[in-house]
Order: sequence, then structure tokens, then C-alpha cells
Amino acid sequence: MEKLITLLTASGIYNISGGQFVMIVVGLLLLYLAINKNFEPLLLVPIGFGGIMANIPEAGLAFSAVENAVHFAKPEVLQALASVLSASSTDAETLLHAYHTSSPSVHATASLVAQDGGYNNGMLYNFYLVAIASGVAPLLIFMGVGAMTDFGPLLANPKTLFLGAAAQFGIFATVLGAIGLTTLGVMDFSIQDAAAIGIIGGADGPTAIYVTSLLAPQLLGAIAVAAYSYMALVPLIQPPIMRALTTESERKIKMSQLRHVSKLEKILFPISLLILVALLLPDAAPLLGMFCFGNLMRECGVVDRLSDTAQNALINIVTIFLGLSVGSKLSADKFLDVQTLGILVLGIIAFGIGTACGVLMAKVMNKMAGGNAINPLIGSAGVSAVPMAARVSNKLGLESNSQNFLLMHAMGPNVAGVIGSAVAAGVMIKFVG
Amino acid sequence: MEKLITLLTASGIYNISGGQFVMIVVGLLLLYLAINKNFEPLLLVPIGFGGIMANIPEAGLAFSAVENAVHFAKPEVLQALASVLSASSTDAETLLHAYHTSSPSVHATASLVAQDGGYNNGMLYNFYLVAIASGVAPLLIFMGVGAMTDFGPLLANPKTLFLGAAAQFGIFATVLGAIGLTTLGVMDFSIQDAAAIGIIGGADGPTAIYVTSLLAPQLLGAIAVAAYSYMALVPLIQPPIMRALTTESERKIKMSQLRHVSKLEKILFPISLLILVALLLPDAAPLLGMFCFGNLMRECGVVDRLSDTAQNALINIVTIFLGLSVGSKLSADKFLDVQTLGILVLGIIAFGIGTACGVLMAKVMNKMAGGNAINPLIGSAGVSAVPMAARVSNKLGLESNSQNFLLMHAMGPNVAGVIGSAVAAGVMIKFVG
Amino acid sequence: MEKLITLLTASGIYNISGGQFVMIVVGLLLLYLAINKNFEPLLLVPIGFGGIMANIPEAGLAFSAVENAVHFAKPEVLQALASVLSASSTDAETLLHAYHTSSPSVHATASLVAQDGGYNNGMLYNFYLVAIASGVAPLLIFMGVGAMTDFGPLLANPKTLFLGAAAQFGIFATVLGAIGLTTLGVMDFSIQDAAAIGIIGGADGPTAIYVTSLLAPQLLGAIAVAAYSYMALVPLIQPPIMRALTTESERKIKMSQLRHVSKLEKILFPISLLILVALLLPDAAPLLGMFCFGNLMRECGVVDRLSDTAQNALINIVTIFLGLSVGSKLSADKFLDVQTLGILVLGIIAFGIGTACGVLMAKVMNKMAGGNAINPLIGSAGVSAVPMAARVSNKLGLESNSQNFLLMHAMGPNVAGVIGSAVAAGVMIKFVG
Amino acid sequence: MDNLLSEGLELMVFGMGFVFVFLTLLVFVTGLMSKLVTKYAPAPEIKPAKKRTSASASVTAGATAANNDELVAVISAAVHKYRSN
Amino acid sequence: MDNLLSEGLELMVFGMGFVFVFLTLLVFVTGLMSKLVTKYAPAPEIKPAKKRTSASASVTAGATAANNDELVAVISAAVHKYRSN
Amino acid sequence: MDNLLSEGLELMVFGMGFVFVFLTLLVFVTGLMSKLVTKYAPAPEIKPAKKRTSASASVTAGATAANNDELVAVISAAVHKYRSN
Ligand code: NA
Ligand code: NA
Ligand code: NA
Repeated sequence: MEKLITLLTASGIYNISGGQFVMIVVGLLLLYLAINKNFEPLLLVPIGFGGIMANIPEAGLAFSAVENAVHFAKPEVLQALASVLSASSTDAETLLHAYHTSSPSVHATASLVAQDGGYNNGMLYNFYLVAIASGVAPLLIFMGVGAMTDFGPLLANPKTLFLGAAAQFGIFATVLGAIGLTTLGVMDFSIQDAAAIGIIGGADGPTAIYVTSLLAPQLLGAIAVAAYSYMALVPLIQPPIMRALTTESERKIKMSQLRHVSKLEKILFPISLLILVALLLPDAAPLLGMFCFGNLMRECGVVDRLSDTAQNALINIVTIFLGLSVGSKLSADKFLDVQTLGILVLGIIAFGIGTACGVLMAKVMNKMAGGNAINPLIGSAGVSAVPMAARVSNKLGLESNSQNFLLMHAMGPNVAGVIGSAVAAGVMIKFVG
Repeated sequence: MEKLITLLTASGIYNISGGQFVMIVVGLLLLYLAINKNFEPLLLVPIGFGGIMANIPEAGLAFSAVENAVHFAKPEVLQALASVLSASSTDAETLLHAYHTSSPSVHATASLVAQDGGYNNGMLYNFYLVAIASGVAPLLIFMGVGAMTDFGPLLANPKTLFLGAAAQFGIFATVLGAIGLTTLGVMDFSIQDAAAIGIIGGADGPTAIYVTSLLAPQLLGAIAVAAYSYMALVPLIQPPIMRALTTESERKIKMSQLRHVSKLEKILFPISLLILVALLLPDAAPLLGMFCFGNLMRECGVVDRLSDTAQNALINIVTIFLGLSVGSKLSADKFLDVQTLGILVLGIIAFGIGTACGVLMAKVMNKMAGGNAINPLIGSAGVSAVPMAARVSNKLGLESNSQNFLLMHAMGPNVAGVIGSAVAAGVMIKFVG
Repeated sequence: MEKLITLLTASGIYNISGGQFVMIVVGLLLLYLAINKNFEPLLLVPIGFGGIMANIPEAGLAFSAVENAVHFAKPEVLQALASVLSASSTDAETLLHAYHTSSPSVHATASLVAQDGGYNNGMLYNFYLVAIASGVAPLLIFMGVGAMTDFGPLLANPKTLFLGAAAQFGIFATVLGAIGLTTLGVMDFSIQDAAAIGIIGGADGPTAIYVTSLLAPQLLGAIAVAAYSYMALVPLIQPPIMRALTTESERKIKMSQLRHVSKLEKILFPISLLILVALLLPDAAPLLGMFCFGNLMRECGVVDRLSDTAQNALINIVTIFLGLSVGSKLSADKFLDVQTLGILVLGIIAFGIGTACGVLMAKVMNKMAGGNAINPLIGSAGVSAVPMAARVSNKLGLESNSQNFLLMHAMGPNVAGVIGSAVAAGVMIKFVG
Repeated sequence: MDNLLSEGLELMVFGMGFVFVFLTLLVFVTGLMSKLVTKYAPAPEIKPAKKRTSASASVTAGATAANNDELVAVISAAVHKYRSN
Repeated sequence: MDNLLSEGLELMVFGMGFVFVFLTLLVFVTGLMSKLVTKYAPAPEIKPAKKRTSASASVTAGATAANNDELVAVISAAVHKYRSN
Repeated sequence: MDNLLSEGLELMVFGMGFVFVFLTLLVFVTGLMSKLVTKYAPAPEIKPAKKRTSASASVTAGATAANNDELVAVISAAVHKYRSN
């Protein structure tokens, strides 16, 4: 009988909180968007599923050993934790606050105390530690993306790098926006939070996750979900902005064909980029270094089996763990916050500003080049969101001129946007990290 | 000359113990069964090889740093270990007992002391820590199995889930058997040991390893070997029981064809199952969560590259490490014990009872459905052992009626058995974990 | 304005040291050799790229948390480090020396202190810890190589094992050479350094890395680069030695065709080898154990999916991390040393002596077998460097007799050389480890 | 000892009971789900894919099957032009 | 210094000696193994597979090659029926 | 608060400025690199491969494409002989 009561009182249905219920619904919504609407499914299926698992009541899959110990609240364990954390009382909130603000060495001791008490890290928390807290998963995805990227179109027309630069204005404008909301008292973001939110405008998932895990790990769930959702929404967000800022005649501009790029140029490009990073912005070295490494493996032609693994088995394995780990941060107490709303609003503004600046920069460049050389529609591709944004440029071009294929021309600013936001990320880490 | 003596006295042949010799023979036997008799070779080849490596004298591949330090017995290191372990003396047995029963924080300190003394974890021990002690390897295998499983036959005839439930009786009967032997003084199993042994009757390798690593890690070697061996022996163990419990006319029953199952049902099933687990039995969440995740990746159709990796590269990598890690627990002192004999006997009883209950349940369901709808031969497939048990059902059906193809009908209870034993595992972990 | 100065004073160009500049050039040179000259590109591309990343100023990618803390020199952190390291002063050199010679437990404490101070392990340092310091990467590569190796030619003519033994003389002669240079005061190598350098003569990359990581980790960069470079140079190094030591008539000797080797023999060989290792040299058990395991997976025919993964996805993933990790040891302070010069010179001598001894042994065996049975050109393949050395034997054979295909005959000593150098590695680890 | 035995018995009763309750619920949930699917999304095999396409065509124009076909055409044209100069 | 040199010499003698002893033993063991195999399991290439099949046919009926062929037939039939309604 | 705002502004100015400076430099470096390549290694598509082959032919004879062709021939011959007895 006692066993039956144990079973019931430990069941999910007996313990579920309103927040957990809502977050499970959010997880289901993400799965719906990913599967039915094709929203970046490679990430949003694992994130959504991880989000549901993270909110299973009593399972504690997304919690650390200390958090689980505090949740189950054995008095002697709480006492021991309060002692190592120098917390003034043993109530949950005080202990958790002391734990989350403790130094790494106190953290390690508290973890052992919780384990001595019989509590362990949840499965998803371990995935998070290994994949994201260590920084390794976003870097390996960047390496795989590098191995998938063809810099040919960019090398054929290096000036498109300026479009990739201009589109990053969305990032910095959003940082200012987040700070503005804080100054007005609407939200409460630190400068680190603001920087991480801004990076959503970079339209690059792994960069956003990497920067957020360094600057504002408590916002990881919301920022990653916003970043991937908006990347999926690029075909909805960008066209109105692009149409509003360009004239019909500009959209009709046919660009001259790209020159052929030699194998040697493609091999030398990632090396040149790496050295430039090394000389100017060491803080961007992990991200851009791994990106260049992947690209060099692709182009050098002598390590095809490594390049193939980086593009397939390895990036797939890492994606599974990265997605589940991000999902583990979709816990009610972190996600169901007015901040998340702020992040969603700011994120879409960042996308919009980035798109607009890319298009405006393309218009300027077109003017400077005589007015008939650069179709401003390719400017929006500078936000990155590879290859979706380039496809959107191509689509709008075809609407105005059914013989105007802008895809390859838009791939230049598209990959330039990846470099641009990684550079912006490095600046953020340098200044506010 | 001194060097020659060093070499000789450190050689395996000089140091080999009787137990190590026997265990190397056991390892060779497992390799023979795997390679020549096709006994679950994917697991038993790595387990057998790992078992041989674990018993190489003086190499200490399967031992932790502390165990290696105790084996080589430098007095000052033993003294330091005795001090941190609060052991009353420095003899090997006392130290090892204190080490194995120490709390995680004392464990960590002892490990550092052993490393300060110049000893390290053996290679296989490290594999064990990463793959099994962390719990990750069985979970990833479950994810891969989920990605390989087609729930179509089960969805076409959900009542076969009852067969998957009934067959789990073998698990609980065996727990009682193990306790009975202990009460009679024949064996000495704790309730945790009994629960882990019972899970052998679940006929599901990763579930057995996961539960055992949580409840009775010292029995891991014997339980894993028994589980995989008996799964390989399903075509020998089941037929006599099936024949004894069914009449010729029952075995001739031809089942109506299964209805077509839509893609959407297949997508919604893993999600429904996950939510049921979340609401009722959070302790089964890691196992069934990863299983459902793998199955959702398979069915949703938008993350095929992840599903493909989960079914191939990832599950293969994990299988290699899981097998070697299990093999590392085939050390003489743990395996050559009367308990192992008890485990082998109880394990086969568990299989037998499970098979019988599955068949009897099918007979009951057949009676309730009018006596000519369900061929009781598919009941035995409820133990899981996918897809071997379903093939056995099919084979016996063909013997009675050469036009009677039961394979697809038996796949329903077969995959139901996987769910059933994972639920049983969750109950065990809840009650005795 | 202040921010601008921060940016400039933290830039690479402001901080680059001469050593870092030179090492970046060395990294570029390695990439050039790998890509343009096809020097073992699978390893030298990652090593070269890792070497460049390791020398990015201020990024600290190859440094541990403690090394980064010492570099950035916050006084309170230095004070705390000096205290846990019991260092007499807080100047960089003293602290680093105390850190590098500290016991594992002090090491762990110092690492936590540095993290408390806000410093972390660099990305490449983490790769190094996981891949090489743990010993796992070379072992997994050995497993993959085992899964790629066909012992058929060796089994058809087991006497070629003697050639694989003789060629290891290069290893031990080089150890003596390194010690000689130290005795003469030219260099300053410990016996451990000498042993690790000698292993270059084994012409086997993973063995060299494994032994060096155990005996002389500070030499890892130089030794790995030397080992892989010389393996790439085998077609240049070996022919003159082979021509000098053989007569034209010897080079014309046509060897009788190899007998057919049965599947069963191929299955039993890795098991026999493992047992011999277990009985005689437990210290070679990790290396040869994993090698035999890989080969058994290949030959047993029942775990093809594991063998396939070991040969492809897994070995590729490990190669990427191993290469980057080795590259992380190409930091200026460790590589730009007169010792590196010594290592390069001794390494090539080791190769030369090994080649010569292999050829001479083959001549002796040919004499003993009647003078017309064994072409001495196959002796040089005993150094391993699979399959390059066997190809060189074949090429020189064809030069003397255009109908003389020695490739299969040379594969026997070639794989015997792998076993031989792994045995030599075990002896080294036993005696000086 | 006696205690252990009663614990084992209890484990058997509750364990087996729970397994049956859980799988019975799963039978009902699955049946309900299948019924709802057959009722509200009846088309076998082909509809879900179609539905997904049409539903999302209005939302994420760039990423749907329809657009993918179009895309293939575009890329082919582009690559063709790009290579042929 | 002198000590180091003598240690190196010793290492060379014992190391090289051990390598030769080990590989010599391996030559004998391999030769013996091959002889035994040729004597007691002589068939080249084809027998081992055959032997394995027949040996295990009596033991693990469900998992042998013979049964796999049968299985393929069964599954084909089953799938055919299953799809054709 | 005011402080935060000014920090944000500064971050925007320097951040955006740096991004432009960096990418501008990259435009120049890339352009220069392309010019040098076109000047000193002008052949499109085919030369680099050829060059690599010929350059390394003299250095690492055993590992070049040329030798690989040769190798394939050799192995074919060897395997053929080996199997045909
Ligand atoms: Na971007
Ligand atoms: Na089961
Ligand atoms: Na060798």
C-alpha cells in the first residue's frame, strides 16, 4: 500500500507544475513547427524534444546534482550544502542563488556534497556540460559548416564582403535596443545579456549559442529558439523589407556572371582569413579558426575522408547533443519570463535591421559602381542564414525578371555574413566577456 | 641482468592467477560463441575481447587508479590511501572494501592520492566510466534502437501491447526467485541485486545494462553476458515452451491482415508514449525518452541525416565502447563466484516464465476474441529480443501451417516487449534504486 | 577611445612574439608539405593548422587555465597560485615550473584556483587532455589500423616477422645515440626523452604519440612532426640505403608465390597475438590489444558494421582531434629549441638504421635459405610505415626486374614492423616509464 | 529475511500491476490517437505530405517541397550558366 | 652520465633481445596455429563458412545463414501480402 | 543606467567599426591573394593538380598520383597472380 502511495506521489501527474505543463506545450509546438512547417528541423526537433524531457516532473533530467538535491530537500544534505555554499539559510531559493553565483571551486565541492547525499546530474545536464558548457559543440558545428561552405562566389566578387559587414548592424542596434529597454525600466538586461541577444541578428545558430554560453548562459534556451525560429522565418521576414527599400528597376538589375575561381585561391582563402583573425582579433579565433579548418579540409583535396566525416557523421552526432542540450535549458523557471518576450521581440528587430542595412549598403555600392552593376536584392543575404537568405534574394529577383538568377551572386554576401557575425561575436566577447 | 629479472617477474606468465586463466578461457568461449555460433556477435565479440584484456596479469586495464595502487602496494601510497579512506589497516582487502563503499567525495580524493603515487586508471576502466557509469552508452543505444524500430505493426493492433505486458512477469517472478534463494540461504542477493537479475528476463540488453549499472554494478559482467547469451538462445529456449502450452489447432490460427498505418500515427506515437511516461513514471524517462526520441527522428521525415547517424555511426561507436566496458567487468574476482551461477540459472528461468506468460496471455486474448483471431504463438514474442523472438513465432507458425506468416503480427508484441521491460525497469529504479 | 586602445593592445599584431611568428611559419610549411607534397596529409593538415592556432597571440588556445592565468598575471590570482603550488615567488617562470612539476592533486587544485580567477583551458588544450593525455586517441587509431590490416601475407610467410624485428634496431640504436649526445654534452635528454625519440624509428605514428605522451609529453610536438614527416619521406630515405646494401643479382630474386591463407587462420592470428602479449609483455597490452581487437572485428565476419565504423567514421573523428591536439604542442617555447634539431637528426638516423638492419636481416635469411628465396629488398619494409615502405620495395624490385612484383611479399614484414615497434614500445614503457 | 521476501512480493504485485496499468493506458491512448488521426487527417500515406506542403507553402515559402523543385531548376540553370563561360 | 650510458646500453640489449624473442615465439605460434588449422579444418575459403552454418544449424536455428535465406523468403511474402491489400 | 547606455553606444560604434575594418582588410587581402595567384599560378582548374604532381614527383615518388596509377597496375597484377594459382 505504502508502495502504491510512493508511486502515486512520485508520478508526474501528481507533481506537475503549471510552468512545466506550459513548457511541455511549448516543446510540442516546436516539434510541430519543425516537422509540419519545416522550421530548421535539424535543430528544432532535438531542441523541442529536449525541452519536453527537461520538464518531466521529478525526473530532474535537466538539473545538476546540487539542483536535484535542493529539489528533494533532505535536511542533512541541505545543511551540508548551505555550509559549503556559505548560504545564510537552507531554503531552496537562497541555496540555488548561492550555488549559481559560486566560484568554480565552490561549485565543484557543492557537487560532491550533493553526490555524497545520493543525487546525480540529470542526463540532459550532463549533455549540456559536455556539449555546450565546454564550448566544443558549436565549434565542431562551425568546423562542419566550414567543410560545407564554398567560398567560390565570394572570391569571385570579394566586395560582397561589405554586404556581410553592413548586415551586422542589426546586431549592434539590437544591443542598444536591449539596453534602451533596460534604461526605460521595461526589461532588466545586463550588457552581457544585451550582447548575447544582439547576436540573434547574426542569423547564425552556432555563433549565437557559442556567444550566449559565454556571456549569458541563463538565456541560452530563449536565444537559441529565437535564433533558429527566425532563421526559418527568413522567407517571411525579409521580402517586405526588401521590396520596401528597392525600386522595381533596381530589382531588375542583371548581374554579370561570376569569374571562375581557381582551386589554389580556394585553398589560400581560409588560411588568409585565419591569419587575419590571428593578427587582429584573437577572441574570434576559436570560432573562425574551426570554420577555416573545416573549409581548408574541404578545399585542400588531400584529406577528403576527414572533410567527409566533418560534414556528416561528426556534425550529425554533435547536432543531436547540441539540440538536446539547448532543449535542457527550456525549463519553466528560465524560459517563462518576461525576458523571453523581450528576446523574441528584439530578435526579430535585429533581423529586420540587418536585412535593411544589407539592402541599403547594396544600393550604395550599386550607385558607386554606376547604378547598374549590383542588384540590391543580394544585400539582404548578408545576414547569413545560409542558404535560405540567398534563396530569398534569388526568388525576389525572379519575380521582377524571370531570367535573373541571383542565387550565386547572393551566396557571396551570404557566406560573408557568417564571417561578419563571427567577427562581431569576437568583439562582443572581447568587450563584455 | 636486473632488467631481465624485472622483465620476467613483470611478465604475464609469471603472475597469472588461476582466476585470470579461467576468465581468459571464458573470454575465448564468448568469442567462439559469437563468431562460430552467431550469438549476438555485435555485443559478445567486444565483451569477450574486453574480458580477455581485463584479465591480462599486471596490466591493470580494468582497474581504477586506486585498485592499481593497492595491487602494486607501495607502502607510502597504501598509508596515504588508508588515511583518506579511514581504513583500519593497509591490507589490500580492507583498503578495497573501504574504497568501494566510500562516498563520492572520498572516492575522488582517494583517486587523486593514487595518482599522486604514480598510478592511473586502466584503459578499460576509463571506457567503463565514460560509457556505463555515466549511463550514456545504454541510452544512446536505446536511441539508435528507437531509430531502427517500426511501430507500424503495433499501431495496427495496439492490443498486442498486453502481450508485451504479460511477458514481463518473468522479470518479477525472477526477482522473487532470487529473493527466495537468499531466504533459503543458497545465495546472498540484496533486493537491488534481485531486481537487476530479474531484468535479464526483459530480454533487452541495453535495459539490463542500464538498470544493473544503477542498482548492482558489481554484477554487471555476469548479467550482461547472461542477457545477451539468452537472447541469442531464444530459438532454443522458446519453442518447447510454446509447443507445450498451445494446441495444434491454436498454432494453425491464421490472423487477419494488419491495417495500413498512416505516417501521422507513426509520428504521434513516440510523442504520446513520452507524455504518458512523463505523467506516470518519471524514472523510466531517460530510457523511454531516448527511445522515443530516436523513433521520432526516424518517423518525422525531416531529420533523416540525424536518424541515419543514430542508426549507424553513433550506435556502432557506442556499441564498441559499451562492449569493451562490459568486458572490463569480467574480472575473476567478480565473475568467478557462485552468484554468477545463480544469475545464469535465474536468467533462463526468467526467460522461460516470460515466454510462458506471453503465450498464456495470448491464449486468453484469443478466447476473449472468439477463439480464432489471435494465434497464441505470437505471445512469446512479448519478451522482446527483437527481432529473434518474432522470427521464432513465425517459424513455429509455418510448421503448423505453411501459409501462415506470423512475422508482422509478432512484431507488435515484440516491440511492445521493449516498452514493457523499460517500464518494469523504471518501477525497479523507483522502488529499490 | 579606451575601447579602441583595449582592442589594439589585445590584438595579435601588437602582441605577437618572434617565436610565435616563426611557429606560424612552421605551421604554414607543414600545410604546404601536406597539401602540395602529399606528406601524410591526414595528420599533417590538422597538425599544421593546430600549430598555427596554438600560436595565435593572446588567444591562449593551447594553454591550460593555469598557464593562461600566469600569462595575464592578475596579482591576486598569481598570489593564490603561488600559495597552492608552494612556489617561492609569483614570477611567471617559477610558477609555471612549479605547476608543471606538481603532483596530480596539486595540479587539480591549481586549476580550480585559476578558474576561480576567471581563466579557462584553451580549446586546443581541452582537445589535448581528452584525446592524448587520456591515451585514448592513439589507441583508437591503432584499433582502426588493425581493422584495416590484412595479415594474410604475413601468415603465408611468418618468417618475415624476423624482418619486422630486425628493423627495430633503429629504435634502440637511436636511444643510445640520444644518450650519447647527452653524455657528450651536446644535448640534454633524459632516458625517457631518449626512449621517446627512438620510437620515431618505429615509423609508426600512433605508437610514437602514445609512447611520447607517457614518457616525454613536452617533446610531443617535435616527435610527432618528425615521425610523420619521415614516414612521408620513406620513398626518399630508403632507396639509397637499399641499393647500397644489395647487389643487382639479389635485387633480381623473384620470390615464390604466397600460399593461400584461410579465413580461420586470419581469425586466430589476432587472438594468438593477444595471448602472447598477455603472457609476455603486459605493458604492450593497450596498444597491441586494441590493434588485435580491430583486426578481429575485421576478420571474424560477424561484426562488419563495427569494423566499418572503426575504419571510417571513428578513425576519422579521432584523427581530427589527434592532429589538432598534436598541433597544440607546437608552441614556440616547446618547439623552438635545440632539442627539436636533435630530434630531427636522430629521427632520420633511426629510420636509416632500421632500414639497413631490415635489409641486412633479409640478406642473412636469404643466405640461410639457399641464396635465391628471399629478395633482400623486402627487408626495408620491416620498419613499418605501412604501406609506403612496401611500395618502395616493390618499386625497386621492378627497377631490377620488370616482372618482379614484391608488393605482397613486402606486406608481410611491413605489418610485422607494426607489431615489432609496438613490442619495442612496451619494453620502453616497462623499463623507463 | 522475512522482510526481504515481503518486499519482493510487494515489488512483484505493484511492479506487474503498474506495467499492466501503463500498457493498458497506452492501448487506450494509442487507439484514441489513431481514431482521431483517421477522422481528422484521413488520407493514407499521401495526404500528410501534401498537407504539410500546402500548409507551409503560405508560411515558409523558401523551404517547402514545391520550392525545392523550383530551387533545383534555378540552381541547375545557375550552375549551367556559371560553368559554361 | 656514465650511468645513463650503461642504462641505454642495457636498454638496447634487453629491448632488442626481447623484440626478437617475442617475434620468434610469434613465428612459432603462428606456424603451429596454421598447421593445426590446415590439419583439422583444411578446406580453403569455403569450408569455414559451411562448417559454421552446419554446426550452428543444430544450435541456434533462428540465426544461421540457412534460416536467413528462409527468412528473406518469408519476409518477402509477408510484405507482399501486407502491401497488396 | 546612463553608464550602461553609453557603454552600449560605445560597443556599437567600435563593434561596427571593427567589423567594417576587418572585412575591408579581408577584401584587400583576398583581392591581393587572387591577383598573385592569377599572376604566378595562372592555370585554371587543371594546373594546380598537375603542378602538385610534377613538383612532388621528384620528392615523394611513392605517394603521387602518377605512382598511384602505377600502383593500381602493380596491385592488379599481383592480386591476379596471387589468386590464380
Ligand atoms: Na551573420
Ligand atoms: Na522485454
Ligand atoms: Na615499426
